[in-house]
Amino acid sequence: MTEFEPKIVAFVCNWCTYAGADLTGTSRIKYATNVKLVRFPCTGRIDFMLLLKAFGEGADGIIISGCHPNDCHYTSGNFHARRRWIMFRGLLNFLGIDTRRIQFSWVSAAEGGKWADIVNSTVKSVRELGPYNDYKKVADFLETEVTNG
Amino acid sequence: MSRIGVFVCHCGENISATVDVEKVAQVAGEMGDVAFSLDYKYMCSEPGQALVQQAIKDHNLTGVVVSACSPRMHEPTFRKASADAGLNPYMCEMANIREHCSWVHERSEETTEKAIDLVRMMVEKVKYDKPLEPIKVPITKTALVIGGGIAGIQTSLDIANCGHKVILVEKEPSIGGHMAQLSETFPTLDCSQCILSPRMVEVAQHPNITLMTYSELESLEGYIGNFTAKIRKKAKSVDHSKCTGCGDCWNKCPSKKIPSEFNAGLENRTAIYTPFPQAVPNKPVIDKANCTYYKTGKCKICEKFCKAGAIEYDLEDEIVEIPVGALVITTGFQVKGTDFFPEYGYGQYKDVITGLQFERLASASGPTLGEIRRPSDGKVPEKIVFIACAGSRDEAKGIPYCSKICCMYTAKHAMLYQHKVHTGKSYVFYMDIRSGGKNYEEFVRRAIEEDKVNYVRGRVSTVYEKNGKLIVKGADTLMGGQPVEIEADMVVLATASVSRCGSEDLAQKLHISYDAYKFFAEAHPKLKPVETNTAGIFLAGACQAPKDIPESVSMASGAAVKVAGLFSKDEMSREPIIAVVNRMAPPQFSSCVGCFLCQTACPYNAIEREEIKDRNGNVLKTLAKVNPGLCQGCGTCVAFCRTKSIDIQGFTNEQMYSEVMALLNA
Amino acid sequence: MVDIKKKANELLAANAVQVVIGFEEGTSGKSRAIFAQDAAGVDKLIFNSQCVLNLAVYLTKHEIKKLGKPAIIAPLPVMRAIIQLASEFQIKESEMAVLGVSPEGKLVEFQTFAAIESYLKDFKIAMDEKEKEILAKISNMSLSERFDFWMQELGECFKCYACRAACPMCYCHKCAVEQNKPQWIPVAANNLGNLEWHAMRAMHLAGRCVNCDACHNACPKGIPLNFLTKLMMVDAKEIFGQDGPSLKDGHLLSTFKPNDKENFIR
Amino acid sequence: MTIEKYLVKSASLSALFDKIKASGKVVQAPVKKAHTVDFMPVNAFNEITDDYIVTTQSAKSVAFPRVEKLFKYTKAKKEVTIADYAINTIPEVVMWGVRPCDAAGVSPLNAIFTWDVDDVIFTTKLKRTTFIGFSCQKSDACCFCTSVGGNPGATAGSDILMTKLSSGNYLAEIITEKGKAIQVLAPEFFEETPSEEKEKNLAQVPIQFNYLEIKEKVDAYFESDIWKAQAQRCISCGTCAFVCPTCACFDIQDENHGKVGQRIRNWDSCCFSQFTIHTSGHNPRESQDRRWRQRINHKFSIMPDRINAYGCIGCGRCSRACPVDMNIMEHLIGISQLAKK
Amino acid sequence: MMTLGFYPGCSLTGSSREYAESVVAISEAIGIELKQIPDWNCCGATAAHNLDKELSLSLPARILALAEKEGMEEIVVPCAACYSRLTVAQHELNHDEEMKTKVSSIINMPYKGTVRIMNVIQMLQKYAVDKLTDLIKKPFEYKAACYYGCLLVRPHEILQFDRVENPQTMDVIMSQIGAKPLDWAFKTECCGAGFSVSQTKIVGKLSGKIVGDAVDRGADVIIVACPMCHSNLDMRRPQIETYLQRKVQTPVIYITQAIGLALGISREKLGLQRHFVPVKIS
Repeated sequence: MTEFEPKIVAFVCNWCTYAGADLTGTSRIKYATNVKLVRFPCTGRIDFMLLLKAFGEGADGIIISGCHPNDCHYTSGNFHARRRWIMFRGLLNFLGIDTRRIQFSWVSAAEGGKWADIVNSTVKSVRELGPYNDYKKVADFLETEVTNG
Repeated sequence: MSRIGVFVCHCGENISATVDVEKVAQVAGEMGDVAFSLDYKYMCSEPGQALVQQAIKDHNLTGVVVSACSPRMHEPTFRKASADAGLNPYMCEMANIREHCSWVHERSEETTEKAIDLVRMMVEKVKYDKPLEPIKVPITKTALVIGGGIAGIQTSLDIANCGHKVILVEKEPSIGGHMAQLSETFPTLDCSQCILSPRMVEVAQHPNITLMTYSELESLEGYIGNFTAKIRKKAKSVDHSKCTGCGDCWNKCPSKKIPSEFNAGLENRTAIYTPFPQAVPNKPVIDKANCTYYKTGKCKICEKFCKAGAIEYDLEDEIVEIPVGALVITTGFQVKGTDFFPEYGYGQYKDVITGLQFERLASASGPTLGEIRRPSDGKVPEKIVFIACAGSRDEAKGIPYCSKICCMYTAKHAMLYQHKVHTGKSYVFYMDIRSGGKNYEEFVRRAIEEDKVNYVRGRVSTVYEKNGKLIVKGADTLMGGQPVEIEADMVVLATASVSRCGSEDLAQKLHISYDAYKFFAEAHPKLKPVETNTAGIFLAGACQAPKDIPESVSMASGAAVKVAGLFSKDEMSREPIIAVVNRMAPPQFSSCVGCFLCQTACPYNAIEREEIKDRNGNVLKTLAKVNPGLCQGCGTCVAFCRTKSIDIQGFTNEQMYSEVMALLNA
Repeated sequence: MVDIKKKANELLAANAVQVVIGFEEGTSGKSRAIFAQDAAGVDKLIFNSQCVLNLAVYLTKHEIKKLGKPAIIAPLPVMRAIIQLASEFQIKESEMAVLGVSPEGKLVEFQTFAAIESYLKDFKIAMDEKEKEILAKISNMSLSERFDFWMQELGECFKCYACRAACPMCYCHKCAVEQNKPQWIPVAANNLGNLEWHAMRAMHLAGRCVNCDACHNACPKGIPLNFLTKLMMVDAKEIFGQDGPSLKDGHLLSTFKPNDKENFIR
Repeated sequence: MTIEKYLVKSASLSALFDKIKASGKVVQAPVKKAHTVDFMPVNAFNEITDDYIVTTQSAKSVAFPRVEKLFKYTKAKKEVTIADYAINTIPEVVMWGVRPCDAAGVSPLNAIFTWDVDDVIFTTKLKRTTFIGFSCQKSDACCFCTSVGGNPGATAGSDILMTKLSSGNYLAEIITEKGKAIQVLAPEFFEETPSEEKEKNLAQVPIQFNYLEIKEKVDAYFESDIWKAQAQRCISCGTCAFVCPTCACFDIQDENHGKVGQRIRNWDSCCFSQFTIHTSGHNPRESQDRRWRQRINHKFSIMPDRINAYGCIGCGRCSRACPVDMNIMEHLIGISQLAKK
Repeated sequence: MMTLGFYPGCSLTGSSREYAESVVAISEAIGIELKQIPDWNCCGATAAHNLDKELSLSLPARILALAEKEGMEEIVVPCAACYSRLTVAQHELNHDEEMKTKVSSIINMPYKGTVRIMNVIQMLQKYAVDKLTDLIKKPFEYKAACYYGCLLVRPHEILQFDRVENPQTMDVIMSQIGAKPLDWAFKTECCGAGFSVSQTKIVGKLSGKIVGDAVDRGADVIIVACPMCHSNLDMRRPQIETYLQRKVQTPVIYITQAIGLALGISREKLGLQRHFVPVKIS
């Protein structure tokens, strides 16, 4: 049976993690193809709703990464993001949404290796968790029709 | 309906090796709103860019997606090409299928699939791109140079000679930096003071340069062209307008036991002092930490003896606020002390000194007036051992990099010693000699052949003191690794050049990044060595990485021309990637409800309050408004706004939303 | 209630205020809002345990503002809502008079919002045993149990937005839900649409909810959606030490501390 | 057809239910849920509750659900293929336990959905639904069906109307062909007609006002301030519209996911502030009193004029569900007491 | 009476019996009973880890497993080589689960790695330091050159004991019993170790330098804590003297013997008579 290939989207900040991923490229460090990057000017720009939208569109895992605290190109974008993630992660967990599928990290422009690590380890852990069927069932827009109530 | 052109690059075979570029171009062609697609070997080449321009004209494209390398690399290139072909540059996007795809995956079906997804993502994004015009921002044509070493001096002079105002800020009482501490300089052995002092005087007298010594940067606000710098001018307790620099005060000052920073601790100085005779400005300051008056309230001898009445004990630190257009950081480096080396005695042996201390010994204005004498007993050493790579290139000590200048100054030190002590014998323990500059190798050969310096290729394992002698235990790898033991009178460590301590605090004040060793990070190691990631802030000299004087000077001139280039225009156009608050018909005027939580979140306080008034002036609503000059486009406010009333051009909500949708829906 | 009515009539008589916002008898024992503009109206004012609607929701409605300067009967939840609204620049001290009602039902007069805030210092928001027990019950469920529990509860929702309408903090005249470029929240009242709506609502109330339960009381389907905002309040208090509204110190999500604690970022 | 009356023993009620269930029809009946009583598909008789005055939500969901997929579409480069609503998959449904007021609501709702274009989905669903009504034994302060032409035992809209008699048995009135079809399933349960009077076993709902007067007063007082006074406490949520059996406003949305998507119809309410917003940002009904006036106006003036059906059947659901107790009966009484102009 | 585990190793039951005798003697004096690990085996020393990794880990693992079986929490390992082998093995097994299970199967005994391994100086620091001052009968007033050798302080990242370049722990204890420790440069220089047998001339030179420097700086006695160091500095004295071209009669004793003397324990009980260079100090 072919192995389950998780669909993972990564929300990354342009100045650090995106550049870090570039460095992973220039250093030719191989990693899994499951992860695709969406570039944001800063982690402060990442809207928390996008996490739910991603799961709603069938993502099995999400990586969110940006500059280390104090390294933010805009000085405080990552601080705001961190506080936002702390609250939203609490809410998601309370709602029963599997926060193990969301990997938060700080990756600087010089940490190409760390980026490859995070991608590979997230793909591995999400592959072990399997497809996010609970959420796919809820998000199955084509089928569910509400007839009662 | 948008008409999008997709251009897939082979990048030689960097991309086509693992991604089926023809398939990507073909599938891209079938995507909705894509009017044209092709793949080509070198998109960023002249013919490649011409292809894009031709396609824009032929198919009157409303959007361009170049799928090639990272936008951080060639986005400006293709945006300029699109602009030249008549398409608004901000309608051109790049899909990163090289660094994020072809280079990091093997050749496979999935790799091509991923490349197609990345292209689809950008095609969806381009649909929501809007034509944008750069923002015009006025420029303050004053430069702020932080650091008064040779790099700072050169930068200030170059900028000032272009006719712009320069503020040169130096932490120490005098400019000159490390170069002032040197005796002669390699490879020409011309005396450091002789070539430096005229430049220092030129800086002091230059009409366009305002010199602020004994001062530090307190804080920096604003952005390229419109910075506001607050400088803390530390209280000198001496009124330099009255002081004539006669020196009575420091001759009479009773507290003489303060190790002189300038002489690297080999000599003491008084509480009221000028660091060295050729100091610019050549007027003293009072070191409050060690002055008896400031500690106990008694003494005041300097005031008594000052004929000009220039001593003013209760002068306060002064904070000066200056608008500046650009900054050049030239804060330099420092060397490790001998206490950093347990194997060489933890710094307890007086005659184990650093290269900088040797410079002071060799310097005519130094504590021994140029004679090489042992700090312990003042005798002229008969035998000196120089140890190269002390701390540098040493993983265990956390300094894996090469400090670049020690090979050269060690050869110079050995040569100077041989010139001054003809009967002396000098040894240099080295791993490799790195003398890559102009006339550098010849200089080292001269030291070895003419001045008979014994170069021993090997490491020194330990140095210990025995009956007044320093026993140096090493090995000579060219003689079969045979142990070598030398009874030396003095040992000079060519200690590692490291970043200034506290450089990360300055970096955080400037919002520039720094590397793992706290040297300031250049924007691009090869292509932008003098710029930082923060527009308007440039680097020169050893604060970016260890380097010698010629490199520091050329880097300084490089930074100066960057600043001059910025100041050559009256106003600067800035990327229009900034936030905008939406506007609507009355009575709502905007979906913004004026909660102003975004105002507190904005790191650049770029969000102001705008009062909407009716005809007879009473305020109907107070809404948020973005100052296009201040906004740097970080987008924190956008993700934060509950009513989604504020959006970043180029990274709008619709675009980010459509990108995520495109990625997850094949 | 007598002293409150006397004060209300005084204010109306002196034209210090033009309307008194309070509670009156409703259908079959329920209480409802009344906008008394004369002595007859004031006479209908009542205050009992049934008065759970948060009257502060009316302070931001332009229809009510047109009635002139209001005096508002303010039990604790309304006071807290007033402080939060003031800190978000939606209401001003000069625009209203606040007739506080202490937990014992006594009239407490406030001249300034700061006075209200200091009065609230000794009535910190706290959840009673039953609320804590329910919150614990949900939290102790396993991940999938919690997910099923919420899918079941939120499945009842038919997006009448009564929770949004009743909440004093939801004063935005064009809510993000009504955004369609992009369509952040699906309009459909199916599982996905409800989950995303209630998640966003809870997130938008992080650090702003004053725990007045108006949202739960307004929900025609009785969904325990107030426990989403209660969780946010508990997290805000435990992790960031923010308990209750305040005029000066910044809002939970618009400020930060460099050493905010977390254990999940690599 | 003329109404045929039978007696159904209370004991045989559950058997009748099983017979209907056995015939393969989907049966929806009032079920006691955590916080509400609502129509849910049921499999066994014991799931059904009779401890309710009216269900929280009306029975309109059977034909006009809160979310309905009109069609699915798939986009290719050049053309779009559409998969229409599978009309044939609409099941036969029996709405068991409908109140007479609910049943009375079906005709105005149907009038809206068929006044110019037949809404095929709605009408098909309605055709395949059989309403087995149960007369009201109890009523509360919110009920006012008698004031708008209905009564606790009205047969209008039901296919079979069961009225519980003091003996515990039920008077079953077969009203329509569809009712006949149910009776045919289990004729043995429909014995001879009882002698007892039906009216004695019905709830007493006092008449509060004459709805015929309401229309002309509403038209006369269109510009008056009564609407402002009445709408002061309304906080413009959508509860009243969504629980109302005769509210039929909907909002069409296209949900797109890459190349595939669907067009869905969702409930909407005229009380939402953004209901009438124009793309320019102008909103004809800017304030809540305008919207409240529109609600009353539409049910008591526009519908009678246009489609000759009153849009309110007096079930009182909107008053019970309203978070701020906007009691519609009270307001209608207020309007009816206005002086004639 | 505190009991600690005790692992003598081959030297302390063979060529350096006096080290074991003195350790046992001073332990009794400070109220500690040393209980040998039953059926202990060789620690593998340098031979094992040059030959086979699994062997070099299994031998120490068996010793530690036996100690665990006996319920010992702490064991004293006077010989520097054994101390180094045991500690390194425990460290590696704690960081490599796979190897840990493999080794447990090789020695077919459960191995947890919970035992705390102490060298003599660590034992003295923990249990003796506070009692020493008042137990001293006759202060050991001599100028002492404390020689640490190599395995006692290296590899530092694993042993985490004292400073690698300029260790001080023996000096501190010696000054506590009245001695005047010298600051000299050969504390951790190599004594020639294994060459003692195969290349005795080299040991003569290396150990010669060590002894020479100590004597030049006026040392009355050289203090060691490792049987290998002792044998090279003491037994190979003739080769040292030929290297130094002069007679050198400065005695070499174990730190435990010096402490024993200070506590007034008899010279025979401390095994002082077993040294090659006669110990003339009392």
